[in-house]
Amino acid sequence: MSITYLAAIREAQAKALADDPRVFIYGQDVATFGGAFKATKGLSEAFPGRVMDAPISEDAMVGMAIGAAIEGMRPIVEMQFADFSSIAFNQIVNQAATLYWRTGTPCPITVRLPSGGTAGSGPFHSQSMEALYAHYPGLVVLTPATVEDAYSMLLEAIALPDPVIFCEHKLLYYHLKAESLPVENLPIGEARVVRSGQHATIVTYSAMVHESLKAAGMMAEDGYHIEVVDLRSVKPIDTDTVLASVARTGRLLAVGEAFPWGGVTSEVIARVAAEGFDLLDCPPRRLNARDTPIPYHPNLWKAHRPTADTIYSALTNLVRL
Amino acid sequence: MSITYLAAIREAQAKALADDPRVFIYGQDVATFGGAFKATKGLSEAFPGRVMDAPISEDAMVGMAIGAAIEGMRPIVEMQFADFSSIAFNQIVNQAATLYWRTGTPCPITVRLPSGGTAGSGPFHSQSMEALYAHYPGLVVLTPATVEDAYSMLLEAIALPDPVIFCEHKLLYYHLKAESLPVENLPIGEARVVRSGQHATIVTYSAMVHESLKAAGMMAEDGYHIEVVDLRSVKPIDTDTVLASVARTGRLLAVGEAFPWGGVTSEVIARVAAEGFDLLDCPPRRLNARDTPIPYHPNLWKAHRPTADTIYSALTNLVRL
Amino acid sequence: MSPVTAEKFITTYRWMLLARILEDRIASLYRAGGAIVGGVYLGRGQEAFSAALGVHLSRERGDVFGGLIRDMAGRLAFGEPLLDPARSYLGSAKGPMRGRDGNIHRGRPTEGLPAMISHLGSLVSVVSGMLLAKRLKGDPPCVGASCVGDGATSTGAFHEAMNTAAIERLPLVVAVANNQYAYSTPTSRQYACENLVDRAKGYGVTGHVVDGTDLEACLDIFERAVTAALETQTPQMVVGKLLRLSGHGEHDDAFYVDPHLREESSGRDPLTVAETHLLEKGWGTPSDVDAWTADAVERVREAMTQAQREGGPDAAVETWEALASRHLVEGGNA
Amino acid sequence: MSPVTAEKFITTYRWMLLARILEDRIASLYRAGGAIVGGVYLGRGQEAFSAALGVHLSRERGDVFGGLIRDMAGRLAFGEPLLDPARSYLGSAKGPMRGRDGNIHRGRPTEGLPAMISHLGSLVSVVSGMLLAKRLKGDPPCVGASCVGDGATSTGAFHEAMNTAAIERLPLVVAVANNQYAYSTPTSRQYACENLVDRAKGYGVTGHVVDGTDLEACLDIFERAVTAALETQTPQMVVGKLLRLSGHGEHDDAFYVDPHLREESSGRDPLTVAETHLLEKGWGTPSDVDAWTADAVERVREAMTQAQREGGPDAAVETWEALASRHLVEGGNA
Ligand SMILES: Cc1ncc(C[n+]2csc(CCOP(=O)(O)OP(=O)(O)O)c2C)c(N)n1
Ligand SMILES: Cc1ncc(C[n+]2csc(CCOP(=O)(O)OP(=O)(O)O)c2C)c(N)n1
Ligand SMILES: [Mg+2]
Ligand SMILES: [Mg+2]
Repeated sequence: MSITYLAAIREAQAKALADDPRVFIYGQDVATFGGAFKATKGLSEAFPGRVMDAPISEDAMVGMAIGAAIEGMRPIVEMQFADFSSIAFNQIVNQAATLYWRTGTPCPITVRLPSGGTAGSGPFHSQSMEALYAHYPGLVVLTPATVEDAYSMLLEAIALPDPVIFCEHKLLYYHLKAESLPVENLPIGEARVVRSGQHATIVTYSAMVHESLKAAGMMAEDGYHIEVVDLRSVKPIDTDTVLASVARTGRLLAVGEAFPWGGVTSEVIARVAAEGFDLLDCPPRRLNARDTPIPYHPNLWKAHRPTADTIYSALTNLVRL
Repeated sequence: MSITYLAAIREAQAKALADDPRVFIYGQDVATFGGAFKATKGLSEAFPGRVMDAPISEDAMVGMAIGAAIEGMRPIVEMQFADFSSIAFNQIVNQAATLYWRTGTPCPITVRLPSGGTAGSGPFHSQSMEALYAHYPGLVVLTPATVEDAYSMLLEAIALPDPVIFCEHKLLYYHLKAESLPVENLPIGEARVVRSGQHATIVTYSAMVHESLKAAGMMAEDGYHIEVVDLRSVKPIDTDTVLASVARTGRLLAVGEAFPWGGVTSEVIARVAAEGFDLLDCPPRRLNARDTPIPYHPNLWKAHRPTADTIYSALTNLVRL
Repeated sequence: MSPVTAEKFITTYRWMLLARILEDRIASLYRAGGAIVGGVYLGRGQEAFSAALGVHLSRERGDVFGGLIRDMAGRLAFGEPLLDPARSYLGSAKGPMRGRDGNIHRGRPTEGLPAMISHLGSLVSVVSGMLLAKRLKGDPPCVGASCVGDGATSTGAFHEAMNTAAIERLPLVVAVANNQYAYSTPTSRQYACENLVDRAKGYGVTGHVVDGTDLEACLDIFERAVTAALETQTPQMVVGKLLRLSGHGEHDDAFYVDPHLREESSGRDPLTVAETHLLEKGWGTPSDVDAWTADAVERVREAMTQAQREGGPDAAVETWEALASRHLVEGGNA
Repeated sequence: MSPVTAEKFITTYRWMLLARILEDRIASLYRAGGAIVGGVYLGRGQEAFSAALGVHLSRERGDVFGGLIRDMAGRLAFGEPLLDPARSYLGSAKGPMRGRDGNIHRGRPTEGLPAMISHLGSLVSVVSGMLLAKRLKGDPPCVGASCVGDGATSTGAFHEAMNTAAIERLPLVVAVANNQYAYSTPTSRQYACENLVDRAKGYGVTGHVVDGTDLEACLDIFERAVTAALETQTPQMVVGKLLRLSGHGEHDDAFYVDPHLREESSGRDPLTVAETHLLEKGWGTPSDVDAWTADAVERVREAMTQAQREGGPDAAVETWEALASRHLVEGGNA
């Protein structure tokens, strides 16, 4: 058996629907069609009445989910693309994220965001919006990078009593495969050291974990052992695991696919600089996408986001500092 | 003559309307009523047909402004409170911010956001949203802290060919006064050292400049000279001025009123850590609001945001490191 | 439909009276300064429309009342404890929002009283979601009400929610209080249709119009609308015309209100209209009204006194946790 | 209204033909793989409705055509250079978006062709703003068109923009192409009103309905709507019923489309309908049609060949500047 990242997301939803009658799925084209990426394929037939097509109304989709959560349900909202969650932005950050703090009523909704860039998708079908949601109090923001995490973190997200922004990376949907689904896994909130090393630490998440691992492989050929930390969750951030890694290596490169100003990478560096300053042997560095909208043409797109090559050259500079 | 921060904003708009026929103002209750804070008082009478009341439709307000900008106008959009710009979020970050890059057509709109906390205003009338807008490419994000800056930066914002998010702080509206309006001023993009010192640098912006100055005054009594840098513009950030200050003092505290995850403070620290690591004598620190919605009750509100007292104690720790 | 009974009329009138007296008290404390925390926005002029909706909803049936700024009367009629607004306005830590949020935002979401956020229009879909959940859970039929003003109908959130509720055939009663102003903005700058009820057909929902100053008419229309929502399981849109008989908030002298509007029938005070009506019908005497007033005054006095004795929230014991998952809460500053 | 003339009919028909042939070519290149950059979304089935709008707008008058996904025919009819779509789809750096954005998003905002973003509904207010600006500048009267699908009418952005345009009395023609699906979603899950034109009254704008497969009817209705917008300076909403004669995009086999819909009059191919009509009227002969087709094929071949020869954008020379104020551009990575 071999299961993709996408199939893991589907399986997690199938399991949640089967195990918990409070779970339902709401989103555009999620029923008969099975979702734009087929993440809900077959679920409307298997769970009649619990997988519902929504009109093109992201604000109302999330508002409905919040109302249902107040009544004890566990809605999963699928955005057709992460980018369209901008329409639901107000309901997410002001209604869902504040409900528990204001009223004591938990708001267990999971909003699935098909995120990140793929070639030819352009400025409005490629965004990584984790930093926006992480900035607002009251949300949990997850960025699984592996098939196993996609599965187990989605299940855990649905079970959490809080609103979760679940950023799935579209580039991983079909390409990433695992042998089987995990039975146990690290809990949400813990980062994972996916490759250990001694010369520098890369802290990253989502699809950039794979580019970073490639870059680490290239560095190994040059004799450098690079540790790679997959954050898994960007809100909260597991600062302890990050600091422990930097303590081992003394060097930090934070890598993210999002826009450069104020994203996960700056938050990671700010934390390490503040809490682990003495662990650092040289300036921490970061690598993000460029500060323009995400280009549509693959020639430009490839140069807009970090890749194994650009991470490799950043690392090469870093280990020489 | 004595002029408030609010009056400066009104005067800047009056001057822009008088000098440039392309300027008009659009927002809820801005005409007869003169705006919820009276920032447009008298302007609809002085400039008939150029100050228009909008329906409660922030998305359309910004969309209309973008269209007008395409046709060569210079619209100013007033949000009744910054917090309501969440409704216009999509038009701002996806339509206005991408227009120039995608099409080569500039998008000179100014969106005024009455920002920041005041006692008793609660979670939806107190937000500081600069980090959200700064994260997206294609926007200029300004945070004036003085009467002079409110005036001259607003005039410069209106003249810029790009979309500007103009974050005016409501707490400064009535309390902050100057003798006269400036004729010349620092250009947008340059930070200002508002107090010089040698023991530590505070990098801050907007209302927190004043809390920081108070804290610096308290430190002076303890014999410490604290330099205070007012960023003025948070996108772009004048990293050079920040680094020059840290070079003088060796210590950095970044202070902001926004939520703690991924805001201006983390961006500032990430830049200094990366570009000015060797200038730092000790870990950089930051002070933000707490990671909850902004409380309505003054007892809680006062404890939610940084104040001169909490900045003072952060500084006290910092200079001892 | 059953004609409006004396009993129902009087019950509703007394909720209106209670709301008015409470709000008058809050407004005078606000003007005096010091006691009231936050802003004050009154339901003056909207009491008949709001209370007539509130009395037709039933907490026992599982109904939901999604009140807005000017729904003091409706919230109380639906069963909100009088102490909730008293505590909110006076900043008591014992209020339903514990000082974290306040006043018009107060609510008890799990008791059918969702707590509005400021962003207008955004509660309509939340109430809809509550109704959808009840249906999915197999709860007995119930009704949800969501209140909006003329201004809120211009929001995208309102539109998306109305359309979605219509598609899902939810038993939603949307009460549009057209009080002719949104803050200072007259309806001519808010919409261009003849009557907001013209939107009902465009959503495929049933529309109703009513004189929002006339309690009897309001009771009649909301009885119809609530019954229709319950029986047909489809949304109902009720547009009431009335006039805001105050500033937008108590900081606002409403200089911009066209004085002619006060002379029109829709500019009447619904309390006066109701009082005249019940006296004319012989449903009560002037001394009954005096007694009801005295009773309301006393209840308000009690609630306000109790709330005023209670302290405000204490920042030192506040947990500062925005998540129910406590293990995922971050400190934040470093 | 003047009856539709042979000349106008033929002109429009030829734009439809050009759009169809261009899109067929793009679709076949897409299926072959390699040449097309990005996704492919076709206007197949919508050519009559789109082109009939395009021919009634005038760039000289300062009109605006805010086309969407399926408006190849209308854009071309309005005057978009054929090279623009050719270059966009083939990824030429010389396209109007220079490889930064592409395909259906292409535009020339300062030439009356605003460039849509993906977020549905959000262009309607932009076109409105262009019209408002023209009025403020004192430009001669003109018309702006904004195109949306049945699905886009569910967006809050659409609602806010319609309402605002009505308040400002803008000469806006909103063309709603009800092609009965939004991606896979049938209209029963998109709205609950009988006909989307029922919304017109709720906004206080004039509503029109038309058989979107019938070019003559479309020409007639858009002539009326554009004239009315110009003369009355108020928005016009035109709802055309038709069927999407393709998948949502070329990746989609549209298995979910109810086959009965293809049998209905609204499921007809507008090109066939128009061809039959012009032959019947004697406005052209089969050999005229062949000649027009050959001409369109040749024009498409030329444009595509030229675009294909041009290279894609070069990342090394790309400026990576998202601001027109170059001095405010930040580097970003450190
Ligand atoms: C989305 C949004 N924009 C702006 C505001 C600011 N605001 C608060 S109340 C109000 C007027 C509301 O008018 P209406 O809906 O008619 O209700 P009324 O106050 O008349 O009862 C405005 C503009 C808001 N709360 N939400
Ligand atoms: C706000 C928003 N949500 C979701 C999408 C994804 N999406 C792209 S096209 C489409 C269907 C559009 O349907 P309709 O408006 O009827 O136009 P049609 O494709 O039928 O021409 C959807 C859901 C989007 N573009 N914008
Ligand atoms: Mg009103
Ligand atoms: Mg459609």
